[in-house]
Amino acid sequence: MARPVKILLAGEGGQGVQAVAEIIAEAAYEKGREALYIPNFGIEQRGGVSLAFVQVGDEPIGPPRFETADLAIALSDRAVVRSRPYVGPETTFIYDSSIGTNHLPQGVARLVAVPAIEVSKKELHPRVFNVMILGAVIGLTGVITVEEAKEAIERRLGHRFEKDPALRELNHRAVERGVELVKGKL
Amino acid sequence: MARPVKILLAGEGGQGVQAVAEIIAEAAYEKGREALYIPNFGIEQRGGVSLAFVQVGDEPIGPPRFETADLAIALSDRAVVRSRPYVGPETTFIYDSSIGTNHLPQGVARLVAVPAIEVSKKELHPRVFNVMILGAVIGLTGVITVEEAKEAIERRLGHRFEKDPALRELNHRAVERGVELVKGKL
Amino acid sequence: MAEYHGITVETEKGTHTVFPELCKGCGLCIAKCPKKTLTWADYLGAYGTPSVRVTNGCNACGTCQMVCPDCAIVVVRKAKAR
Amino acid sequence: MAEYHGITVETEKGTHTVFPELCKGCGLCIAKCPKKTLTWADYLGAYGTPSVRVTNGCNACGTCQMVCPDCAIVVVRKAKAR
Amino acid sequence: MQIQPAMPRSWRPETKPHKFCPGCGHGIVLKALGEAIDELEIQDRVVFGCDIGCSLLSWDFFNVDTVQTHHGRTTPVMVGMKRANPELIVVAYMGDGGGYAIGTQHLVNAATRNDRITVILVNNTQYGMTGGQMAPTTLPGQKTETTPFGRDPELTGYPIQGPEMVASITRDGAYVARGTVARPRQLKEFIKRALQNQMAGRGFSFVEALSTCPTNWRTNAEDTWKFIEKEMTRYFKVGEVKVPPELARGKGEREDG
Amino acid sequence: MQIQPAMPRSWRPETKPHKFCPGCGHGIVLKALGEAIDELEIQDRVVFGCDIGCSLLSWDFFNVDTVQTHHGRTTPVMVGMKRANPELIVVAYMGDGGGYAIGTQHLVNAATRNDRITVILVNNTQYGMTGGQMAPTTLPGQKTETTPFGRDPELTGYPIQGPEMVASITRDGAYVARGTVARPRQLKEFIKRALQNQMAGRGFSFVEALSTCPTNWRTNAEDTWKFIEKEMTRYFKVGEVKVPPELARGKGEREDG
Amino acid sequence: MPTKPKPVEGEKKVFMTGNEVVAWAAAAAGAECMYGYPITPQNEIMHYWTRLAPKFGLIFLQTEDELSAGFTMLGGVLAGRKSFTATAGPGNTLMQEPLSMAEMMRLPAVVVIQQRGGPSTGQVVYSQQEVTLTSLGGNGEGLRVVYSTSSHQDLYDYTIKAFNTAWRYRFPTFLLGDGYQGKMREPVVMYDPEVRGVELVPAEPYVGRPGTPGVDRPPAHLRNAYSIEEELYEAVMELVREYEKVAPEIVEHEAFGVDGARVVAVAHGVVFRAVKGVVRELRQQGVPVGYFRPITLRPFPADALRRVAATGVRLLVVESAYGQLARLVKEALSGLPAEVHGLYKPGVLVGQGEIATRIKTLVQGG
Amino acid sequence: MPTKPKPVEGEKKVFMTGNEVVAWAAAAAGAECMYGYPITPQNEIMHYWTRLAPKFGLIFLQTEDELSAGFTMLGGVLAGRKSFTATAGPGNTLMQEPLSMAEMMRLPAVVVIQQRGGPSTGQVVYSQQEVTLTSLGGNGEGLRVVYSTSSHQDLYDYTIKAFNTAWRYRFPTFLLGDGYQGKMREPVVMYDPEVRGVELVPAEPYVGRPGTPGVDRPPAHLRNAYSIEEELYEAVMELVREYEKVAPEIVEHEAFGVDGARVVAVAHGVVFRAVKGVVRELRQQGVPVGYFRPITLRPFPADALRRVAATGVRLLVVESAYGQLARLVKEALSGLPAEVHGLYKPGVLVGQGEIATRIKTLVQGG
Ligand SMILES: Cc1ncc(C[n+]2csc(CCOP(=O)(O)OP(=O)(O)O)c2C)c(N)n1
Ligand SMILES: Cc1ncc(C[n+]2csc(CCOP(=O)(O)OP(=O)(O)O)c2C)c(N)n1
Ligand code: SF4
Ligand code: SF4
Ligand code: SF4
Ligand code: SF4
Ligand code: SF4
Ligand code: SF4
Ligand SMILES: [Mg+2]
Ligand SMILES: [Mg+2]
Repeated sequence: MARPVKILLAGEGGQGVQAVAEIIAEAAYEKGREALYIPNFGIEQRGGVSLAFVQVGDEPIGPPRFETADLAIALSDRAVVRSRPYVGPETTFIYDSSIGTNHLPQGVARLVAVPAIEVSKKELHPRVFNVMILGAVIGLTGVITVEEAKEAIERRLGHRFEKDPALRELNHRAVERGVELVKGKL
Repeated sequence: MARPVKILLAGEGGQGVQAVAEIIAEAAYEKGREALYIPNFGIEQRGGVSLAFVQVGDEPIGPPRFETADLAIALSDRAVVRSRPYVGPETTFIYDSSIGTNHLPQGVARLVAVPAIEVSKKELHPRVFNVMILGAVIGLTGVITVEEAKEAIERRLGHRFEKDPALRELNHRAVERGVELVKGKL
Repeated sequence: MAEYHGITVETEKGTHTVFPELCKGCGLCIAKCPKKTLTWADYLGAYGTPSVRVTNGCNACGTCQMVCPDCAIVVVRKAKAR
Repeated sequence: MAEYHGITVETEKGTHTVFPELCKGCGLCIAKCPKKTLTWADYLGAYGTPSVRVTNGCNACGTCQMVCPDCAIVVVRKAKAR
Repeated sequence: MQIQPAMPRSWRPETKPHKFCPGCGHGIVLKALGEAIDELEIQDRVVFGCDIGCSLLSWDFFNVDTVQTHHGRTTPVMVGMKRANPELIVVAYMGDGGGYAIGTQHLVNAATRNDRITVILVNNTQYGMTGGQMAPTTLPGQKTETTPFGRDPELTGYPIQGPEMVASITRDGAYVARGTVARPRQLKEFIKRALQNQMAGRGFSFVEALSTCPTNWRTNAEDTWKFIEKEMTRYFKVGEVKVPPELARGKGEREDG
Repeated sequence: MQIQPAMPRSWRPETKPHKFCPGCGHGIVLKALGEAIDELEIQDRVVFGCDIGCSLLSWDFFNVDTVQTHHGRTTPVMVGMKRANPELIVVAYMGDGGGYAIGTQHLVNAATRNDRITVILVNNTQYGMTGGQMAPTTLPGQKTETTPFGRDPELTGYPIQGPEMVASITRDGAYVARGTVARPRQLKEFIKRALQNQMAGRGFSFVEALSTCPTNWRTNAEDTWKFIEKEMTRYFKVGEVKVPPELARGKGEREDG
Repeated sequence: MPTKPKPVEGEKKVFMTGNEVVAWAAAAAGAECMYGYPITPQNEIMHYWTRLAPKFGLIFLQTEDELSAGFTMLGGVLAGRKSFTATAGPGNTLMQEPLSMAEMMRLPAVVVIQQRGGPSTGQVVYSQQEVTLTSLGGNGEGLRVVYSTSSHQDLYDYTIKAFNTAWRYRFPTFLLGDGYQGKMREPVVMYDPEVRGVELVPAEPYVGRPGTPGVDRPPAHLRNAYSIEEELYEAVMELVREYEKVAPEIVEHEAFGVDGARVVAVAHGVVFRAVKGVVRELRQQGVPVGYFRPITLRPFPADALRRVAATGVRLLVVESAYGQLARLVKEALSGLPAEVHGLYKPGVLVGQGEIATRIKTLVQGG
Repeated sequence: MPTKPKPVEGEKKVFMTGNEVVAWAAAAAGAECMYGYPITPQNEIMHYWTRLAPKFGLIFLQTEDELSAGFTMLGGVLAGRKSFTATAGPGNTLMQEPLSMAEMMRLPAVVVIQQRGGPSTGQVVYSQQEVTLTSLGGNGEGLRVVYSTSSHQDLYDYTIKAFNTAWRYRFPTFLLGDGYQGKMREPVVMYDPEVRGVELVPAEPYVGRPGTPGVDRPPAHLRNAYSIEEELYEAVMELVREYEKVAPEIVEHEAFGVDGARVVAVAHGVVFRAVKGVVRELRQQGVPVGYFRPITLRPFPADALRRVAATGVRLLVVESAYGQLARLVKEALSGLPAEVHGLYKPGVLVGQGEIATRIKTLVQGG
């Protein structure tokens, strides 16, 4: 049985990882693939680390949570810690290079730092930080194409882009920049 | 295993069958025998037929309700009806001769009418009607002696007898008259 | 519908009917009658306890009927202008 | 007990200290300050969002301290008679 | 045919005499309700819901569709029913235990939401069905099975003021009154107005009825009347507590029985 | 050591920053409570009970013995505790859902019995913890997850008047007030008086605190203040509702923050 | 209500959360009233329902607690509307009171349970710890139907089926999901049941039928309290007989690879998804393993499972609870010498790795 | 409270109702608080308790419902007093909410259940239909102790034991009786536990211990809500481990004539009295029959029953419920080829005649 690609995204409340997860899953679904996305949630309304489990494949997806991610992306120190139970020898583990963390997992397939926070701040805008992350995921996994990602963004934010076409431009650049960021990192 | 004597008393709310049952059970207990008494009860506070299940024996009593009474006493038409499930070929079935009833059980060991209501009204006082019934039970079963019954009555009503010794007398006469009523009926 | 068998007494001001089949002998009517004209009867009520009956002096005010929880009394007042 | 690292600013009327470790950046203090002297800071608070800092004009009224749900502000008023 | 009993048309004769004890006030309250139903000609639209408590004994009392529910839960059943079919006129009938103890949350919230139902709550100062325990309505000093030495207000407070509480959380559309079986005509009028208020779609309608329980009070008829007329009224004020402006101007003024 | 935060002594620094959202009024209420505990010097005798609702986030908030209970059930837990050991000063801390919806029967009956406990109820006009559904306190027109088109008073009534309801069912010993996190000093004073009333053994003490929930209101700081100060006070009157005569004469007069 | 628009026309594939699926499915099944009280993780069912309400003329009330949610629901049922509620955890505990009334009075009703961790407040996320409570809760004999779902398609299909089962057989019917199912998104095909030939059983009013009671028709006199023991005995036995009569029509399961298996894994809900993947993969590798999934937990597919167990396999019950499904399995297999093993993880999803390991050990006789 | 007079001094034989026995036994066991809500058939426990209260300095509160009764009880426990409550039927259903909190927080508590007929309001008299609810109720794993009594002597002995079990092991403990036991009168020996060498386990306060929290000692921070799945998993598994560790110390049963028996009747409560009489009589007549009575329904005496069943006997479960005890029996016997038959009479006492007939049929292989 062909296994689905398993992606874990982890970040602080405001970092927008759930939106990224949803976009990926939905885009994959729209493209006719099987997809499943589930956020973590707990007792607090805010304040905890936000985890998103995404799976994309060609056969119906199994359990909603997986034991080991193929790709894990952690965007803060606490996120690194919360991601570790889902990381194994097959995992590509991506983290933002700006976070000072002593908790990086050992024995993973690949451990990759990307300067996403910095790049988004300097080159683009902090508000499209998560779109860059989306680009990075695409770049690393190919679960959806850049085009499909852009369409999915359009479905979500199209009404806003109508008023502010520059925003569309910004988002597109962010996806592409995200792909670039991880190019050659595998 | 020696079986206990099983007595069912059934009457209308005001006829005092529960007091009779309690006196018998308690007197037997005081005398060192095994005894168990349980009233029936239902949803209504008042208005239903009152059933009392009494068992007296020499070994610990089994289940609190029995299937077939050795002695069943029914003091109203409705009481006759409610008693019937507990009556079998071994049962001595006593009913008051004044109640017009078409529901008398068939195939019992003995079917005995006693004019308790009439006698209590005419010779004694309606309020000691149930004491006469007590006497009748004693007369038929011998589970306790007349003396023991009198002692049990004394424990219950002694404080009232202090003030009104004639009442004691009346009660004693009622027990005795009850015994007489059933003499030779077995 | 069941037919009830009332015991009707003609009073000065009307009729007073008691239905022993319905009467539970609570005595609320006796206690509440402003004229104290109700008393225990020697016929028995629904639970085999004494029912009630009207005696002299009833003014047909209907209080007993009104307070009876079991609808066991009907008081009919004679039409005035007759 | 944990020691907190406040950022203290001397104001005309006293001192104004913010504890970024405690500040969640809700902005209640900013909105409530009668003098409108509070503003977003470039240091980050507990959740990685901007904290706050005082600017000119603070009258050390203590409102910001009082309404902060996280005890992230301490305002000390200079003793008057000194 | 001889003279027949003056039972309300909406009563079900087949189940009479009813199951309440001799002298029980429930019978008087249900007579008032029956007469109100007759006078309003709504027997075909009323659904009667009775609680667990002695009120359950009325599950087959009326020639009216009837649902016996759980202890304290008649209010929500009737709320759910009314919202599902607003054409029905629903009556939730319960004791003081059902309404003021186990079902308080339902009473308070139905009142707050201004649900278009009529609640009739029988206050007999204790738990009748279970053999006479304290209720939130038990009078100071009153002996019950769980206050064998008399209710001590220091320990368990004073009798709850139910209609007053309902009034405090309702707005204009609500009708709130306290009647007594000692004044059956007034009680009927209150119940009628409570039903009319529901029929007009104005809002929540609540009638507390002071009622007798000779069985658990262990009173004879004389003392039964004394208790309800003299003792209970020291703590419970009889009368209308809240009347919607429209209803106040309308017909059906207060009459004393 | 540098200047340190002015946390109440009874707060537990190890668990700060606390678990409430940015701008949550719970923090302000609990600061008021902490200060009241400090000023009354009762940290060693207070037991803090928190409900399920965002109040549960305070289960390790204080250096005070704390019990987190079930949704709506903090009142009975603290009642049982207080009756078992009257030396304790017990505080039942809950939301408007816990107190006015699922736990109404407990609130009403503890009040009626005049239980010597202090209830602090945080009114944030909706269910914070579960993501912002309607509460009995939701304002007319207010959008919540279960009133997506705004609360319609025709369908679900007007916001419940909690302190007024409690006042209607309590007698002299009770203390009842409504404060707001927009006036923290006054709120602290109300809480202090509520605790003093319990300490004096007079009776039930109840403080409703109007509070903010920027997360579910989806408001920025400006609008958060506007909602609590302008919108909420249209329906909820801030002030003392019932003051025992002894307390009225005592110290601790009302101060505005 | 023939004039209202249909919530779902024809057939369409969508990608949404399970809670949203349930709201749509209930509307598609002809439900008209939802009465409920918020609790995570089922809240969104209410949220979606309130948004659908004005469009499709649906009724909603947020009640003061779960007791009220359950009893208002029964009020809606009595009035003749298909009514339902949704809850979880401690709310499910409370829901047993109204549901026991439904059982006694034989009222239909649909209750969606999105399990969370227990006991007590526990956690708000996920578990399978409400199996016993949902199947057998209350002071009675558990005369109810419980469908356990494991995918969004199940949520849709069985929500529709639950309404039909409840109204056809008049036993309260539960849809047992969990927080993961409620909150996750996956594809699902929604359809108008009629398009698939599924006829919707109509709801009839229990009260307020035409005519004046006692004049034109007998009154409805519905009760749940009985005065004496024998009276209740008769009533309960009547219920039991009816239940046992219809149970074979209701019971459902799904099995794979059980013929010739050495080990059969038994699981339901999302855990079944994990088990299914593992078992299918192991089968491909030639490991003699199968699975058995009870779809109805109550009535339990005992006969089918007994047939499987009678072949001498070892059973491995896998669940996110401490032996709750296993208890049902063991009861069902009474008298059979089948070994029942357990892999119990209360409140957490069981990992495919540990399932595989455990199965392999059992296959090897360990 | 050493200055208070002892409720029961020395030892004495009395003749009273079961509810009165429970009130005395609780007082003798050192219970100090009873919080309760009226319900037939347990009311008289409260009635007697309120009459004992002033004499022995006992605390009582009649609460607004069973939820409150359970939660006030836990408040009393937290304050350091042995506290208990009593309920039945729908009250038992509601009681599961507070009891699930006790389970999660591992609080001791004693709950007396006098079963009545169910489901729903049912009847107020008698049944054994609260076995499942009492043993496994709530949204969890049923981590509790249930003693089933069958005589007044049991009521006395096991009430005392229940308090000791609860406070020793800190699991909520139920005393499962029924309305017949509550209302009947029979002889019983009451005694001061100490006279019999039974030491009373003391209660300790959970809150309000000496010293200022955070200064002199850590604060008590007691909770039942967890944020993530794994956290709750650890907590529940810890409870399960503890429960399984102490279960062998708690479990109790009684058996007779099982060696060489062809049929073993399994029963509890007052039904056991009927079974006992029948079995002893049949044994005297030479019929190869025995009985097995679980005294603890939770934990269930599975090992002991398995030993009996392993001999190849046929089991007959007799109960005033529709297979609730049988379910526990079948679970316990998982994997054994023992036949489990049932004689189920929900809500009515099972007659000795029908028990005898059924046993004889089974002995003869029918
Ligand atoms: C959940 C539940 N708890 C308790 C009971 C027992 N119970 C039946 S009636 C009743 C009290 C009835 O008192 P009230 O409501 O005042 O009605 P009354 O009988 O006085 O008219 C109680 C506690 C029950 N049936 N269900
Ligand atoms: C019996 C039960 N029902 C429902 C819930 C779910 N629940 C948890 S918190 C909450 C509402 C909280 O609202 P509120 O009491 O107003 O407190 P807030 O979060 O707003 O401070 C609900 C319904 C629960 N935990 N237990
Ligand atoms: S009030 Fe009615 S029931 Fe009572 S005694 Fe009078 S007539 Fe009979
Ligand atoms: S009608 Fe009036 S006066 Fe006549 S008996 Fe009745 S109450 Fe008395
Ligand atoms: S109020 Fe407090 S937490 Fe909020 S922004 Fe100001 S300092 Fe930070
Ligand atoms: S002390 Fe007063 S003036 Fe100064 S920043 Fe705070 S609120 Fe503003
Ligand atoms: S117990 Fe009291 S309330 Fe109940 S029926 Fe009898 S008199 Fe009426
Ligand atoms: S959801 Fe609202 S009430 Fe809850 S912590 Fe956040 S802001 Fe406070
Ligand atoms: Mg009452
Ligand atoms: Mg709230």
